[in-house]
Amino acid sequence: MIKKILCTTMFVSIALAFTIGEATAETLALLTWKGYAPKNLVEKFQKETGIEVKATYTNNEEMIAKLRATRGAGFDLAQPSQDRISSVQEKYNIYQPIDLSKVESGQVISSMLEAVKKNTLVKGKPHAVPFCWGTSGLVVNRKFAADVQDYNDLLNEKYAGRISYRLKRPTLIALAFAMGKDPFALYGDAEAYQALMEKVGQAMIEGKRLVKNYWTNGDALLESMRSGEVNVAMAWDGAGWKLNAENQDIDFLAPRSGALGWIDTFALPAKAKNIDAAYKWINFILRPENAAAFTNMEKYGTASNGAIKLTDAAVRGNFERSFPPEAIDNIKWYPPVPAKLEAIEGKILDKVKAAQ
Amino acid sequence: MIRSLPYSKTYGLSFKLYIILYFTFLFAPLLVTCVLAFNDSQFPSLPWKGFTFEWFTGNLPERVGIFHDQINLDSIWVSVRVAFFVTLLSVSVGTCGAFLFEQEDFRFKPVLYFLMLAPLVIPGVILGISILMFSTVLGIHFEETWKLDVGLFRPGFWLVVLGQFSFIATLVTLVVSARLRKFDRTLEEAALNLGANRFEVIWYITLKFLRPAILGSAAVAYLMSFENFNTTLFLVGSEATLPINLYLQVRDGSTPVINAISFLLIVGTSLAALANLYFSRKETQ
Amino acid sequence: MKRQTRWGLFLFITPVLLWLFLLIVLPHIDLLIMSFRTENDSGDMMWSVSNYLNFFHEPIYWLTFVRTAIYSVLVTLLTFIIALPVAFYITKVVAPRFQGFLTLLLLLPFWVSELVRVYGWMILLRESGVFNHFLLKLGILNKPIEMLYNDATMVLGLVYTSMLFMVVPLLSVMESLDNSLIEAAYDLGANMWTILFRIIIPHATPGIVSGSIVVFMLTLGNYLTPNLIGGKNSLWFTEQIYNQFIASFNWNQGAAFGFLLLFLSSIAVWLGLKLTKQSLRKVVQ
Amino acid sequence: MQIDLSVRNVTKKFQEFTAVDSVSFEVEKGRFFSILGPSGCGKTTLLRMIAGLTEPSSGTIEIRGESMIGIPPNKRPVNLIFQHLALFPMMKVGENIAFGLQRRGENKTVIKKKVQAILERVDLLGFENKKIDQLSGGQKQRVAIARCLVLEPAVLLLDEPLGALDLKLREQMKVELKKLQAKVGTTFVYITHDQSEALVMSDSVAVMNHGEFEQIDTPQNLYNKPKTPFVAQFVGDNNAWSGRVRQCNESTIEVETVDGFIFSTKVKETLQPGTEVDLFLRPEAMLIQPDPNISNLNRFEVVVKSILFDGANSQLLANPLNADTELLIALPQNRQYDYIQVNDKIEIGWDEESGICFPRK
Repeated sequence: MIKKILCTTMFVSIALAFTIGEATAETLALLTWKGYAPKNLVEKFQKETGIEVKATYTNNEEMIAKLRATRGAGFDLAQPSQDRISSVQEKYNIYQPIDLSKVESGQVISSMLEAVKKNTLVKGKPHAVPFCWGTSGLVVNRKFAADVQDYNDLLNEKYAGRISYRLKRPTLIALAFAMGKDPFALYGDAEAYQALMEKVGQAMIEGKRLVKNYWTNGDALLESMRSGEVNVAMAWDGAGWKLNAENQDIDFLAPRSGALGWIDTFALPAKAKNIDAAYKWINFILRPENAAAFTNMEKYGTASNGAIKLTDAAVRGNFERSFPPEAIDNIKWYPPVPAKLEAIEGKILDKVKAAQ
Repeated sequence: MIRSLPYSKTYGLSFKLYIILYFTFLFAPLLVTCVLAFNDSQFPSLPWKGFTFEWFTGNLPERVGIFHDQINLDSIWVSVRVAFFVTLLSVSVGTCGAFLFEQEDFRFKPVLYFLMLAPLVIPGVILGISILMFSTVLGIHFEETWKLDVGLFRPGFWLVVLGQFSFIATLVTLVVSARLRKFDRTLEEAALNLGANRFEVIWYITLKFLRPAILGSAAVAYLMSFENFNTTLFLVGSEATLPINLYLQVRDGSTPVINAISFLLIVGTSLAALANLYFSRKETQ
Repeated sequence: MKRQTRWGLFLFITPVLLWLFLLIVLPHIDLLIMSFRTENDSGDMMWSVSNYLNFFHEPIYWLTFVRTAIYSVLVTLLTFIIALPVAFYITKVVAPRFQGFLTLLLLLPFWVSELVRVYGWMILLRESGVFNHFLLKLGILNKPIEMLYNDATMVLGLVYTSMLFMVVPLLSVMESLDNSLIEAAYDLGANMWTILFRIIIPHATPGIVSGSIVVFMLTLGNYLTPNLIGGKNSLWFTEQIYNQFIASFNWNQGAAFGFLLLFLSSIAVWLGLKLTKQSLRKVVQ
Repeated sequence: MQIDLSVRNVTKKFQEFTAVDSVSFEVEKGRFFSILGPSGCGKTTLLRMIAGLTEPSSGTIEIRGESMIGIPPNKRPVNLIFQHLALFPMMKVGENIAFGLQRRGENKTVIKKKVQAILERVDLLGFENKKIDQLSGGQKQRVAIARCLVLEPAVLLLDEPLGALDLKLREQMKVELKKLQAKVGTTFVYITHDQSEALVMSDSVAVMNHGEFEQIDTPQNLYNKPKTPFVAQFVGDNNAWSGRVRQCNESTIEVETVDGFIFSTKVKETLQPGTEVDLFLRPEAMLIQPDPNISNLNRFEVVVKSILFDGANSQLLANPLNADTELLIALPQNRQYDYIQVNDKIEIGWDEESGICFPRK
């Protein structure tokens, strides 16, 4: 008897598997960063358009790897950083050109739009529009680490066991700047770049015992800074400001050798199924009030024209506090990454990770 | 010594202590996970800030309980569907395999048997990448020669199913084979003698005999699929299974929602295990 | 009759062949081929052994490889040492009426996904975790210490994760050990250690080998545990593979690494079987 | 004579259940002593207590005058042959035999010599490197004995070692064991539920029931002069009647059975008239168509129900005339009684000396 019931439930579950699994409402598969699709905006979007947003949270490397494996399928919209698009596109052909006529470009800050268009030009066609921007710098707990100034404090004996950063390329580049070099200038010269990176790698290996952990995602870092496990970290400005709202001691600091500026974008995967929904989402999220809501929550700057007026005073205050005018001029914006460099960096990061 | 022999008090006590320690070791992480699912705190750690159900039922922007957490709910549903198809596939192919290796004779049987065992020796990660690469090669080939875009050949739901199936089927084959080996073949002969053909024999006699093994291996297959990580990691597309999804969250730094999911998993699987035990005990009685 | 059996063979062999060739054989051949391909300066693919040369020239790669192998052996050994008394206690020492209950209790944690178990350990051991909380409360520590992110914790996690696969074969092999053999040895003048090394371990060899193979395999191919609780030093070879695929976008290098790992695991299994004079066929049954 | 094994008032209780109840006995050096009893009577527990594998609840066990209480089995000068022999399958024959010697730390050449000697004694020379599963049942038996004997124990304990063998081999091994024991001169304590094993091999036999010894005696006495109804029934075949004493003078009584026969038989004690008794009669004590001239025979008529032909052990199954009691009557195969057919009415006679009578409790 019980077996019969089990059997029946089994078969009902198949039936459900097919009906619910396949035939739900229109969906938008979004490949993005954590926090880029806040729950309330997703709900608002669904109410407005009837489209359900299914977000997968990831980072630049995994985004590329995933799209490469699926050859640009499985997702309707991706959000890579603008510097990681053109070389990847040339090699793996995972995106499709973006049709700017379908984007309400009036909503986008035009200088940023132009910059992104230029940087993502492949075969004469732009492949992305900007979504948000921010910088990487230092997040510091002033109570325990008052004198932190620059990236090389990440290798400072004084803060042993209380340091955290990502084992990713921005850290390499930041430390190269801190050494007084300009890694961006060496993008064209693979050998010189490699030599510089090895030097940085060596410094990171030497400083390894000072590191608490290599954080892998924003939430993890937030947590260890809140709990006091980490006092000096290389992180995004938004993370620092978020923490500042909770604890005045912690704040984002634009390092002396310059914060690293990035722009995250919207790009269409080559085999996106629901392109209409993708454009709808782009236009929706860049609408000033929505972009402002995003910025208020995640503290990152937005590419939305006019959103700045709608953001909280605190958010503007954050920016003014961390970025005096000379710091703004000193922001190092990432140029597009040539293909070769990633392998060089990967190997060096492996070395750092494996070192004892 | 063993229970039929006299042994000293110290021996008995120290052994008991060891076992208690062992079980503490076994259950401590699970227990802590479960308890902290009810902690009224933003982080899965002590101190205890009071009892709450919010990590299950909450629906505030700061605190989304599991019952309202669409991403986690979706991934649970994906896992359920994947596990269902993996079970279906591996049980049917595994049973065929058991019949093939126990009851049929053909050339190259030892070679094929060895191949069937191979997935036991292949690390799950390797299985994942080799299937990913092979499907990519096929996919590119299909696209370039026939302009066909076959969804199966890229990471996604069905590739996850196939990847998990590729090693779970071995397990089913082994379990069903073990039972089939105990089967008295004179029963088949008797049925043939009474006028049944080979398929009727298999359907009415052999499969009935194999039923406990098939059901048991189906349960194991389901669970293995449900918690598989290594193979799935490389094959997953836009629909993440629960372990993958949880991994991303744990790596990202976690909220007690993960504890709440873990709690549900622990309670659910414990109940399933107990039910399984109850039924198997009934069957043997 | 003859024709019917052939039909049966055909029916059984088709799905099995499809499974083994499409999901096991061809993908691994593809993996092998890919591992010998590399990109030249102009971006075209060509045949080369440079992926393998890279492995040997670059100390971090082969060091990680050796490290992974050594740690896997260590984990296997530890798992065995911890599991043996437990299996012995449950099958031979405890009163029979508790046997079923203890066995169930033993298996229960392993029905829960590996991720949840690892997560539990993270909650327990992290600097702001439960252990530190209690040690501080009790005054044993005056300042929390980080117990996560080191090799010892990683080994602990790996041992914990793979414990089941050692305990289960040991339980079944101990169950088949006749108590009177132990009594006879005792009667003939043997002490506990002699009984352990001359009677119990020789009898349990098939179970030990099958448990060790599975534990070794799972540890070698584990990605989750080293990644989540291994911390900043613990590069596991599976992570190297993952990094090649994900961070460096170098599938060919990843394929070569994958093949090396597969080679390592096959050699280790083969060696284990040869040294203990067991056959794979016997061990899996 | 030296006493090798002395057991006094040994009791073993498992919670409520008393497995062995105050048993005492002594075994002289070089004797073959058997404990015979039905399964579950406590004989294995008793043996395990002697070996040290189980601790007695009370009582003393002495081997060659030394108390064994608290001494673990690996330190006792006794060895046990297990019911299923417990040969170590992971070792070869030679290693099995050498096992105990190695535990004593004897040196290698001595061990080798001793193993050879004992193998020769049990007729297994050259089997040293065989695996256990290559041996036949009888050979395994001998390896098990050799494994113990090589340690020269004061007492060798055997726990129904012939139980697993087939009938023919069992018969053969009985004789072989007896001869072997005579040859090596070691004291054997043998437990079995098979009365024939006990009777054939032993110098003396203890019959055990419900944890107690009913009688310790020579095999002949057990058979001919059982002291209790249990012994009378358990050792050899016996026909049983219940009845009541009619008359008693000195050592002879007259019994009236429930089915109405009146028999006279000898007793050891005087019984009051009216006492309820059980009367036991061996099949071979009943003579078929006895010579009418013999006096002192109890005579009665039976109807043959069935002829149970079993060679030298052939018997008749019969009912007394007008009664339902089933009787087994020995049928000597000397061709003298070939004429008997089923349903024949024949006369049976038995001597009053061969009846065994116990008052019913």
